Amino acid sequence: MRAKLGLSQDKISEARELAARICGPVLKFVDGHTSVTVERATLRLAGADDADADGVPVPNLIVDQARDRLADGAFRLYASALARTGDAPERLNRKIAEGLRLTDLPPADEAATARKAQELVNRAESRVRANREFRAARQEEWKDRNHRPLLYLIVATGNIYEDVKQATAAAEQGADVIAVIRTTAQSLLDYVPYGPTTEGFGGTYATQENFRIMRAALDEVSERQKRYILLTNYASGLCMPEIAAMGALERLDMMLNDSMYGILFRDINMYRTFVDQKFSRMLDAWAGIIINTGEDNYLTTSDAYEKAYTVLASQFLNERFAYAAGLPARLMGLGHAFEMDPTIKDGFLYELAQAQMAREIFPEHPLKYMPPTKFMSGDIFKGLVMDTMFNFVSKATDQGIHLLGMLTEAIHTPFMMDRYLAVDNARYVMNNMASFYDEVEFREGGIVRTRAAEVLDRTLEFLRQIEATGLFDAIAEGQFADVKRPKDGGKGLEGLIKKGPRYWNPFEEHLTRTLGLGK
Amino acid sequence: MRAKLGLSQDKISEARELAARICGPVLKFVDGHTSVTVERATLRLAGADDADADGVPVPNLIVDQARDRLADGAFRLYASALARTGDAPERLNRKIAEGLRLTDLPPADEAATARKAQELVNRAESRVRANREFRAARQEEWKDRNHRPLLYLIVATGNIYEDVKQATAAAEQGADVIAVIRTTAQSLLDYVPYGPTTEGFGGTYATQENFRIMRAALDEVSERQKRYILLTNYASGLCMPEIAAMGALERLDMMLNDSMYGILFRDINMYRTFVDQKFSRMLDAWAGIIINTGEDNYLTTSDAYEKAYTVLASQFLNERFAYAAGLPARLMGLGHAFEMDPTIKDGFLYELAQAQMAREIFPEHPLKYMPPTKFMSGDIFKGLVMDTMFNFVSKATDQGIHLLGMLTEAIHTPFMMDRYLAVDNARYVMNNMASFYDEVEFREGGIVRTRAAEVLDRTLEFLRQIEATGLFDAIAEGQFADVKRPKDGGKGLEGLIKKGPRYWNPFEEHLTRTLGLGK
Amino acid sequence: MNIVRPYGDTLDDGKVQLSFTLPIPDGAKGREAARQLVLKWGFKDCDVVHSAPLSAGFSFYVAYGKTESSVDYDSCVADEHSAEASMSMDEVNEFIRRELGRKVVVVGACTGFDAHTVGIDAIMNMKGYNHHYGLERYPEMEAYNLGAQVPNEKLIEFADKVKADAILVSQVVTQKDVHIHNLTQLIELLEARGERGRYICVAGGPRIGNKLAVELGFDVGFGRGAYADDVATFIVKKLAERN
Amino acid sequence: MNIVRPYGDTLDDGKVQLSFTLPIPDGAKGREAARQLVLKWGFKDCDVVHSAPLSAGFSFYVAYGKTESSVDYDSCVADEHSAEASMSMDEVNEFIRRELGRKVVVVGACTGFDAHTVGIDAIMNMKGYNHHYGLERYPEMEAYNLGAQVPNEKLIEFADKVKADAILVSQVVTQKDVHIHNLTQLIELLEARGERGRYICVAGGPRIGNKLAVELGFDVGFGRGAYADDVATFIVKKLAERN
Ligand code: B12
Ligand code: B12
Ligand SMILES: Cc1ncc(COP(=O)(O)O)c(C=O)c1O
Ligand SMILES: Cc1ncc(COP(=O)(O)O)c(C=O)c1O
Repeated sequence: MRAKLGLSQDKISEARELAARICGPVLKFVDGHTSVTVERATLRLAGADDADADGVPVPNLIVDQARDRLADGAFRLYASALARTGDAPERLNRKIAEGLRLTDLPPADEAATARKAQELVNRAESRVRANREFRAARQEEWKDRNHRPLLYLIVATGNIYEDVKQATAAAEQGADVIAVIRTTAQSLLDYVPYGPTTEGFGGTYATQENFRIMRAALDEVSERQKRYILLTNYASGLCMPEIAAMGALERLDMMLNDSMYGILFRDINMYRTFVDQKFSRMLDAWAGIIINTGEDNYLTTSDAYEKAYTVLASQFLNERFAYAAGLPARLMGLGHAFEMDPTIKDGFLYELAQAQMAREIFPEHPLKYMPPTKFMSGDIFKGLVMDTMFNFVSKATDQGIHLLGMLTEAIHTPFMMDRYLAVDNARYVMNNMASFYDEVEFREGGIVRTRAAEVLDRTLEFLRQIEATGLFDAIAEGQFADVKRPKDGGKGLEGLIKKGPRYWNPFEEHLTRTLGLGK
Repeated sequence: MRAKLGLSQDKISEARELAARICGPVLKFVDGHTSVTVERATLRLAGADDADADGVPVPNLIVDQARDRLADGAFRLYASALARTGDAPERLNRKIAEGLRLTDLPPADEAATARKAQELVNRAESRVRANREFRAARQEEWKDRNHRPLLYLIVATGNIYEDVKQATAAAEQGADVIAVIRTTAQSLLDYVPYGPTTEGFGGTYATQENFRIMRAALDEVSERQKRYILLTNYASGLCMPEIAAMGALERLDMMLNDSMYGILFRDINMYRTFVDQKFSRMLDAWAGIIINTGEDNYLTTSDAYEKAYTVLASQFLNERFAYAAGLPARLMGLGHAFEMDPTIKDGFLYELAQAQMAREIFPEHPLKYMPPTKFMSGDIFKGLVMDTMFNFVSKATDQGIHLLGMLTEAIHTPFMMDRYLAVDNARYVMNNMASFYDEVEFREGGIVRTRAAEVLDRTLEFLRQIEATGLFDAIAEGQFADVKRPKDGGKGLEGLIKKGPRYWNPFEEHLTRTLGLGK
Repeated sequence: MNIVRPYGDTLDDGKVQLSFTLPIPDGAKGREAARQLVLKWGFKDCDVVHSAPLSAGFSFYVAYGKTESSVDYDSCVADEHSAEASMSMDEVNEFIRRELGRKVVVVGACTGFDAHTVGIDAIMNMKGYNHHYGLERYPEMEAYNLGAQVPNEKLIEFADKVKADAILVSQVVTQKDVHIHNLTQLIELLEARGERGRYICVAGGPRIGNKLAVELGFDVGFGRGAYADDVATFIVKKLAERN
Repeated sequence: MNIVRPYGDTLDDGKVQLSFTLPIPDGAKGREAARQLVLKWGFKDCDVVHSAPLSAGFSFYVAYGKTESSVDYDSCVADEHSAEASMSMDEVNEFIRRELGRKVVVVGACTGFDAHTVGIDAIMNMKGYNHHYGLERYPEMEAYNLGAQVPNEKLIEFADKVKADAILVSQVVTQKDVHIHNLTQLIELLEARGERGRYICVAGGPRIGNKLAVELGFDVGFGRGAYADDVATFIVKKLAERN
């Protein structure tokens, strides 16, 4: 990476320190709490799966049964039952689905439960390690076969089997990453649906079975294409840690996961979100999953030129929260987006400045760059041209993960041909100006350098202000994205639990240890 | 203009000297010759117009009548007839169209003929001066209302009345320049059709009446848009000086006119072409008409990466020939084109190098930049993206005249909507990266600088080789565009005439004087 | 009568550009299938100018067709409440004072699980959109914007509570016709409560046309490019009519 | 039977993208006219997603339609001499030696006022096109490329002189159907001379289909993407058939 902007390293360090100070109190709060979904995620890692006749997932059934003792963690109950019955998890799951109440079973003795716990942790560890190793081996074997930046395409048919067709076609056309968009508002479900699904709106339910189906399909194309195709889903919303757990088990490679998206854009309670988020990220770190943060969302709601600093500020916070959960920089797909009003004179140069700035401030991070969406219109031809400029900036600033813009963004979720046109556009542009990054310098005192310096300054100011207010209060006051979220408002607060003195979660302990997060 | 390439000024000067030495012998030949169309152009300036019942234009009738005394010039006969009959040109023209043979009239006395000649020259001079002044006044009044580069759109319906509709729409959409494409193969007609026409293939006949109709229509839109809309046609092919004369009279603003296009791409005899060309360019210089040279044609036939140097070499030759005809740099729209194979890695950077090089070597010249055509295909979406990259390079290197690329280039002559999409693309891109030229520098030793230096070197080599061979022989041997054109082959040689000792052409004399070309 | 046809570069040449995907492999046979399909739509002539494989079993086509079909422009009735006819904010307020003599109450939301607030905000929020102030800024209106992801039941209860004159619903996500479902449900709920007549029901969203909205039982529908002025004009005129 | 329909993102959803211009002003009424027009082509559903003025009296539309029309893919017959069936240069030469036992003479030109040489050069010149050598390089062929702007009369005379087996004609400019005129004239001239049977007549060009060429009296037509191999294969097989 060549630095081209002459940014002040001192200011960058100051921003990182501010982020650390802002996140500190939040992390302290997080450490003292768990949530229903953190507990369910733990159970899933232990093997809890399946669903009852009404479709209520077994992890939810267990947590409901343990409702009044969640301060101790729900895991104890499950491990104890396994120890006592001698059942394999699958068998126990079925029994629970058919009505067994774990609280009715007399507890197993502590030592047996502890042994069972160790066994479960070991089993999960080896499964996840195998996933990591499989991925690493394939990526090594086929290295240099992926595009740079990675070309990222979404599928969103709502039907996992149609998704597979679309994803396979997309991979054949050249995609490196397939993201299965989730159905509208899965964020708001406090459970993860079970089994393969064929009915979603604007996307497909994230379920473990759907993960498995898509993973298998992509592994097949990968073999054919000799290119490892990454699979992405959303560890976001009310079930973020469970989805992270499922992703770890089913070898997903990326997860949308933002520290504040749920709060700001889905009205999920802030405490709940921060607690869920940390555990999700630990799981992602463990499984070698790249997180994709959601800074783009700020720009679809507010003006991208005016609010550019909110993106950078959020990147610093996401980075800090991610480090705290054990994620290394190379797994931080910090987000940003090409969302300036296309009528702005020199908008391209401002976008270039923003993208280059992110590149220089986060040099090892696989930045995730989002295409124009807000100013896309029914004019698909204009849209294609805007996507061309976006493709240009992305390659020109060496971004890591490139979401392909769709010419029909304003009309419908992508058609198969829309995706083809998107890949074709990106491949042409990125090959045609491949060496631009190395070739071009920005004039001192010019628009690009000046803009980058200004955004950094404004970001510092903003972070200072948040530090002064405290993050919880800053959110409550509407300092982010112009939305006010009361501290005890929003969805899911009832699922937050203060950890008790007897709280036991050997998976969390295992992760803390493995990730070197011990205090 | 900021120089960014570090090109050797010595080499540039050497290339100019080579061009002068190459063109010298040609210009010497030219000065001793005239042609049927030079004579007809002169007659047109004097007022000869109209056509007989078979559509044969009066200038052709006169030159045919003067066939055996053309070494003296055809003008004498016409001026003498006007002096003797006392007719206004219009009246005499009609008589000729109806069968009058000027050679049947006894010649008027020398003094009366000379007076008539002076009168005719004065009349033409004041008409052309009025055109120049009108244009200058409008351009001054509406300055800064045109785009930079000028956006140039073609109309090509074959029907002048449809052309007017299309041109008006194009101007309303934002075009600064309208070029009325000529019908296929008008180049090969040794006369200029008469009157308004509605039947052309791939374009519309260039006739004086068509010029008038389009000029009036564009003046009207100009008034509405408060933007001077330039009108372009082709002073090219077997009638190039006549069309230049018509353009001077009807206030065209640009003319396609290349020193070798007719020879290489239309198989017109080389001597004839050079003779016709010089007189055309003198007329253009007089009328303030910008010439557009045809270097793009080299690249539609040969490979643009390999043969980039032929473009630069041709630009030097066109420049030299243009200076020799009295054209100042600001009227030299030297051509080049974005025609590299889109699959070339870093093709964009090579195009950038070529365009920037042209900009730096020809700093005052309004470079005419042509869009991708050869690699356009039925994939209109890909085509639109290629046009986007072209628009980018054009603005990034501050070109003067920008021919808009059409997404349907490989399919049909432009539909009205194709043109709209082209303008929309260019306006967005050029506004979005408006300051790129001032903003960006190219790394020393990088692709762009290295490529420009290499092309310049290769051009010098090529020019040296041509100088050694002589231009006529070099063309005959196929050194240009891989086509061999025997010196006495090609069309129109029979219309070349060696000037006799009594050769008289007061218009040529007037132009030579006005343009300061006296030896 | 003003019969019009598509125009390429000559009147009535009937030129139309098409692109689509077929679930067949790319190749000469596929191009022929594409051509025949275009002819089935009544085009007299079709040039398949491009084809490309999307995957082993899917292929993409770009074609130009020549149609002889036409429409009578004069007989077309615009299915949109176009800005031309709308009053400005000041005129609307003046109209309310003059014709209604009381504040007009409107309640808006983006319903179902749809989380797109920008559209309804554009119509309702103070700051408005594209230099058109939103309804909250209208002094003679009382505007409540409930935001997104609002269940229809909740919206109706709120409207009842504040005695709303009009209910404004935004629907942006249309995949699998989820918007039709949400919009229909609102009307059914109102009818079940016997309250449909109480409110002026307004639907909006980028893929909502007036025709569709009316079909679904709304009074009006607004698509892309709608502004608060247009909506306000419709509501107050309708209220005046009812008086 | 293999009935297929356009595919957007679900089998048989029938989605098609269209764009066209209408000679009417832009606006809601124009969009309605555009919609009606799309419905006239038998689309069940049409969403006009964009409109823009091209000038005072012209407007541009982008629309998505949903069709129920289909074609039977199995019954489609490719109207192209596809590369798959063609022999390579070496195979062609071998075939000539084996089956014909004499050199094959071909004469080519771009006729009329058409000046596009690149297409005919691609087929005939030594260097060929896209890694397919041209006919001049075939040892068992004698190939004469007369270049562009060649009158039909001259081409026929030349073919006669060299005793050609095949005449190859390129036509690139198609505006106002000038190619149809030029191609028809060639056949008529040959017929007038009673020589149509003497030659294999091959037409080519980016907008030339086999169907069209055959209709105009040629033996075959080649469109975009044709290579010398394809043409040579056709000619030598045809000659062998005639023997
Ligand atoms: C911004 C945006 C988002 C933001 C929303 C932020 C927010 N606070 O609203 C975020 C990032 C959160 C988002 C998320 C999703 N989005 Co979204 N999003 C968009 C985007 C880019 C712009 C929409 C927008 O703001 N337009 C600007 C406003 C002003 O226009 P408008 O909504 O049309 O409103 C105007 C008119 O329609 C009308 N109007 C609208 N409502 C009303 C109401 C009334 C009463 C009246 C009178 C008028 C009216 O007036 C307005 C002003 O003129 C569009 C693509 C695009 N370019 O259009 C996709 C788009 C709408 N999103 C889409 C999808 C699928 C989603 C997701 C469901 C994807 C997923 N599975 O994760 C999610 C989930 C959201 C959910 N549950 O609904 C699809 C919808 C496809 C479809 N037709 O079904 C689109 C088209 C993108 C695509 N091509 O896939 N999205
Ligand atoms: C290069 C070019 C030129 C060059 C030609 C140089 C030359 N020496 O040939 C120049 C600049 C001189 C030129 C001029 C004009 N051109 Co031009 N030109 C093109 C361009 C950009 C590329 C054509 C090309 O070389 N294609 C590459 C070759 C290899 O492809 P091809 O010709 O299709 O050939 C393949 C097949 O068709 C087939 N084939 C072709 N011929 C034959 C023959 C046989 C026997 C066989 C078997 C196969 C075969 O095999 C080939 C290999 O696969 C096209 C646009 C485009 N991108 O297609 C416009 C285009 C063809 N030109 C066009 C026009 C209108 C003109 C002009 C008439 C414009 C004018 N009025 O001034 C002039 C005049 C020329 C004239 N009188 O004919 C139009 C034609 C529109 C139409 N459909 O009617 C086009 C489509 C551009 C446009 N959109 O307006 N042009
Ligand atoms: C971080 C993050 N999570 C989730 C989503 C998806 O939305 P939903 O909340 O509907 O799952 C997005 C969408 O952009 C996002 O950026
Ligand atoms: C200099 C010049 N003259 C003329 C033409 C037009 O061709 P024609 O010879 O058919 O008039 C061109 C086309 O590109 C050109 O560049």
